[in-house]
Amino acid sequence: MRFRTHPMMFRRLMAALLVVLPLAFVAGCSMQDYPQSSLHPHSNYAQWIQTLLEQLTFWVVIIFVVVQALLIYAAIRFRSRPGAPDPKPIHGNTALEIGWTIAPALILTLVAVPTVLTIFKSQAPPPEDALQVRVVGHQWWWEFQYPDLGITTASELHVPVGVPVNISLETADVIHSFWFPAMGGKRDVIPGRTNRLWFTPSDIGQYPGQCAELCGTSHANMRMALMVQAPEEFQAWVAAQQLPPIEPEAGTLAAQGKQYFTQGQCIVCHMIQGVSAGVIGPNLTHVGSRTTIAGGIFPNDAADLGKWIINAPARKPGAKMLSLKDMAMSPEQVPAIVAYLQSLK
Amino acid sequence: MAVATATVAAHEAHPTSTGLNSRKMLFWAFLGSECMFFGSLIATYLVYRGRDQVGPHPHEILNIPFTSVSAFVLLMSSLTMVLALAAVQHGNVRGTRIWLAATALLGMTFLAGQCYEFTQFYFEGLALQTNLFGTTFFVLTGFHGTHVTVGVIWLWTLFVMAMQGRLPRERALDVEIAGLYWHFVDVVWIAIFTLVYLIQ
Amino acid sequence: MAEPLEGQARPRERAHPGAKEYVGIAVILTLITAVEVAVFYIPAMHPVLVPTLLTLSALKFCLVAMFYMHLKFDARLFSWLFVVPMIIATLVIIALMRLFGH
Amino acid sequence: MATTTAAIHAPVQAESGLWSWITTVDHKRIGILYGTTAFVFFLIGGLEATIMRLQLMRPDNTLVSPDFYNELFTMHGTTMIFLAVMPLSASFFNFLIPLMIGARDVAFPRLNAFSYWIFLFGAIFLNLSFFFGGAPDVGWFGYSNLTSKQFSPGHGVDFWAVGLQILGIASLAAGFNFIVTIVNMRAPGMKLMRMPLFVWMTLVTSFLIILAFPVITVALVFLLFDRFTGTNFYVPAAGADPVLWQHLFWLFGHPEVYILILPAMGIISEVLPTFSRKPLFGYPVVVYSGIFIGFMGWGVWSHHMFAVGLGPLADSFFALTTMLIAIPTGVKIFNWLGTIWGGRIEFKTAMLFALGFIAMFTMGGLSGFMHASPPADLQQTDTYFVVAHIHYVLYGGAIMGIFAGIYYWFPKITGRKLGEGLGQLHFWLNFVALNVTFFPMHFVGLLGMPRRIYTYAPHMGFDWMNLLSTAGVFGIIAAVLVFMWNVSRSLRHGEVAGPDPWGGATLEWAIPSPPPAHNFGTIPTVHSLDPLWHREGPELVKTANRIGGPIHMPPGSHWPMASALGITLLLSGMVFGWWLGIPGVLITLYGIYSWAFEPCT
Repeated sequence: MRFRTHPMMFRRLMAALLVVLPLAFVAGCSMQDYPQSSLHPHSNYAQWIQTLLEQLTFWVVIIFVVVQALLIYAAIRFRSRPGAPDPKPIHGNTALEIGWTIAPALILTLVAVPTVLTIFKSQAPPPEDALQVRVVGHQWWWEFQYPDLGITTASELHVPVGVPVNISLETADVIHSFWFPAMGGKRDVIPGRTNRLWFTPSDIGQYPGQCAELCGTSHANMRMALMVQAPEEFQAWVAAQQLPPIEPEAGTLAAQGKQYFTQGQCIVCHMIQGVSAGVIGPNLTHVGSRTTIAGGIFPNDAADLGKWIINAPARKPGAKMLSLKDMAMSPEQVPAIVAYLQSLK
Repeated sequence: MAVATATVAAHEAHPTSTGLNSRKMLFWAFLGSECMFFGSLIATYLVYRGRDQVGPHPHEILNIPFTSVSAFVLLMSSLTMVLALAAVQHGNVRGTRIWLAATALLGMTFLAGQCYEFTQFYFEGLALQTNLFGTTFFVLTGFHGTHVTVGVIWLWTLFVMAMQGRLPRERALDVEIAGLYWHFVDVVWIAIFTLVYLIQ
Repeated sequence: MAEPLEGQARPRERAHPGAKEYVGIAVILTLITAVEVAVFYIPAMHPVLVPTLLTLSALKFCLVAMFYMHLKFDARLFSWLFVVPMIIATLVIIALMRLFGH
Repeated sequence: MATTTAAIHAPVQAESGLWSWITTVDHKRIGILYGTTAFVFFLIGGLEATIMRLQLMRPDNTLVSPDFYNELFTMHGTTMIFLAVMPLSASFFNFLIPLMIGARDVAFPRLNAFSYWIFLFGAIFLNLSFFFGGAPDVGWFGYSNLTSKQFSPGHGVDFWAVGLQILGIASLAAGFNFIVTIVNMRAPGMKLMRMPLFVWMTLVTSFLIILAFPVITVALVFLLFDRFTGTNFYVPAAGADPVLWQHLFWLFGHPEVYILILPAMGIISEVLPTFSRKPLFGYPVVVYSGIFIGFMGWGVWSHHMFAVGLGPLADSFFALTTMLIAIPTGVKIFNWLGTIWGGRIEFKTAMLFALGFIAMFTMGGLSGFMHASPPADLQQTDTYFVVAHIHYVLYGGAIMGIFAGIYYWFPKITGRKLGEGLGQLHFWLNFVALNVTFFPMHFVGLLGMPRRIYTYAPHMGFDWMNLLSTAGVFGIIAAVLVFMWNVSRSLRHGEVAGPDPWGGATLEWAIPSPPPAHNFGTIPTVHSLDPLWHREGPELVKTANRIGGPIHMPPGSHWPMASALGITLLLSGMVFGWWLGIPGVLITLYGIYSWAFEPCT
């Protein structure tokens, strides 16, 4: 609740009190403690929802307090006492009935108006200058494409701060739901449909998100991160991503790894610009620049990457990536492949 | 759901709070429920209309003259059905038998027509799996056909009872309820014929 | 449980119509069907095809329900049991068509 | 013929043994069968929930595999809804409706037996999936296209879809039966507006059942066709839209929510007046709000689908209709408060549960109100916030209401009261534990924890709240154990209740506990809404217990059970192999024909 000036001061004060009450410990804690919180808005869209939620919470808390107070009061006041006379058999009261029909109706109106306004505001067409991003949900990882910039990446979405992001949502298999709580509400990703969502990130930072619609075995492991960057930082990232993949120097371990990569079955599923053309798994052209792998569940370091390549399904249940054994490759090849992938900054 | 309909077949009339017969009331509630059943099927057909990725499309395959005739046959079976009811209510044993048999035969004619139509469509390249039209069309009309089949079995059961002299005037309600079912199946076809065949 | 008690004791059933009325209704139903098919084949009617056909088949529907299923003569309760679900089903069909952009 | 042999004064009661239970058409016995069976499944569903809570106790836990976890929440939801809460409500319908309206039995006793048996067989069939290649793992809502052969190749989804079809038949049969029973079997003088509120809520629920189940039947038929014959109902590649499933499912699913909660509302509307010694406040208003809720339940289904992206117009429409439902719901709550206001409240266990219902249902209703607003819902849907919401409504609401009913009518059913001391312990344990379990879920949801995830990372801040929820579950388990102990003790040693232990107002308290097989010696004439509290009361009790002439009771029949078995075999052939369909068809046809031509009454 933002305090502005005098009018309705009392109401606002009450609101602040009541809203803060149930959310007290939430307000006290930071995003460091709850990184995926939906109560810490960092975009215009999330802020609209937050404002609406505060209004809703205000009324909900009032109604809650009134009803429970009446209930407790009645239970104590009218408890059976020895010698108490029989109660009057009252069958009803028309004035009361009308009253408690109209009162909720009024509250509903007070909530319905901002609700409808927020619906239309948040689902309005995005601004012209929005950054276009195409999101594709896969079992169980997120693919991010920037059609205007010619970039394809996975699990980590980079956007500049203060610039509207227009996201179109598609899926390669089943229904998923795209959700960065700090940026606003979720939107389902549905086969045969293209859904849309837009928001303008307001603060630099790194925000986690994850799939919110049951999508099979590893639904819990379908995570992602949003990197909201300063414009120049974002431009630098874009420039780096647009470069062709780094060619390892001949004779290095990475060069050896590239050879294993291209000779093995990796190329069936993975794309590295100019090296392989698979589209089933994540695009690896600049995989070395990412902080996580495997749908955002493991850090992108040599150890985890190695374990992942050796036996992906064992580390992430249901993962479609074959284990090393099933790819008929040998563990000795792994360090080289890891070195190659890590070199793809 | 067939069970609900069969259950009622042997119940006796009780005096009731509304004065209305319980079996008949159950049956009307059942028909209300059936409205939702066919409503969902029809809604699906309509929602998916025109979304096919491949042919054949309705206008290429539906045979209006043929189906008009079979719709007419079903319509006339409703007439014979009420005539059977009128006969049993007047204790007209012979009339009851004749009109029950006529209704069942008309129903079977309709079913034969549906079999012919389905086969014809199949040879023209429309199977259950071909496209959304095939899927929704066959399942919608197939469920209607299944209802007609149940009705035909029911009618022959009544016919056998009539032949055995077990369908006196006092059991007119048995025929009336079978009739309600039969007419319902007919009105559903009126809706399907219009929405699926005529409005393409 | 002996007597009906919903205030207005309803007539259990007015006499159902006889064979003559039934045949009369059948003739009307046949005529409507003929008109429906004719409308389908007359190009001039095509702009109003859908509303015409919907009206005509609704008419057929009502005739069968009212006369052959005796809703016109039986207790009002039966009509309610049938018509309310009919209305809900129709609204659902319309709503779904709207939601899917038809 | 059976008519003459059955025309004895106090028949059937003496009969005992397994066969008498298998062939029973007595609504009271069927009610008991429904209740005990449903309670067993309540325990199974609770066990599933317990395992889930243990898995979520700490981050990155590995107690169960993700696939098994998916099976657990699918079966937990399906079990609690279709095998616990609905049949527990059905148990009350069965036992009480004829007693409350002054009838000897339901309108169609054998259909009633059939309904129970097919419920039992369907429930067993569904749970057999655990032993035959894996239970369903797609959620109780089974969103397409995850349920397609491609993404769910095992038999789990088939078990689920066929099982729900079988259970649907049970619900439909019960729905038709109770509509006709309530409309047509009332005692003389019991006008519609003199029916106890529980009877009204049963009537509304029954209508919802017969209108909602056909929709899910059709949706499941499509799914089964897709899986078995390769049709395209939910196949995006063929141009189909998997969202159609969601619409059909929630067209059923939302009325289903009211099917779950309205009976509990009916129960507490009986309990509150009795223990306040005051008639229900605003009876007609409560009745009309119940009907209005039932009717409006058809116009709000898409509020389960705001995240689908239906467009701002549809979102607004469904938001407004949903908010509209809050009005009659609020009116009900205020009328319940009006009922206890100025009363003389006796805090018997049943009353505690009824008051607990009001408190907890209000919580659930208010969180529901919060996600009636689509933008807010988009942050809350598919998170633990919604898990908290449904458990406040269904556990704090429906289950607490059902417990209120059990404590209230146990004496009527068994002739003995449940122990008060243990009852109070049960209530307070349950009340505290359910809040410990479910209240933190509001926050863990708002802080970003999605539902249906088998694990979460340690740095997300979800840890301690999940641990708290898990701890709460043990309180709930303790409460349920106290209840079970109470029941087993009270069945043998409980205080003998007599016909009317609480001073109730409605007809069932006019006759002995447990009631004789024929219920009423003579069907009494009713002149008011709460007859036993009126001057007519003593006279009415006398009439109800006076046997005035020969009483016709329907003889038992095993054909309902046989038909139910046949249909179950027939349908389970879809999973176990077509050969099972052959005996299925034969038994079904034989059963139905024998049933239809069997003399009754």
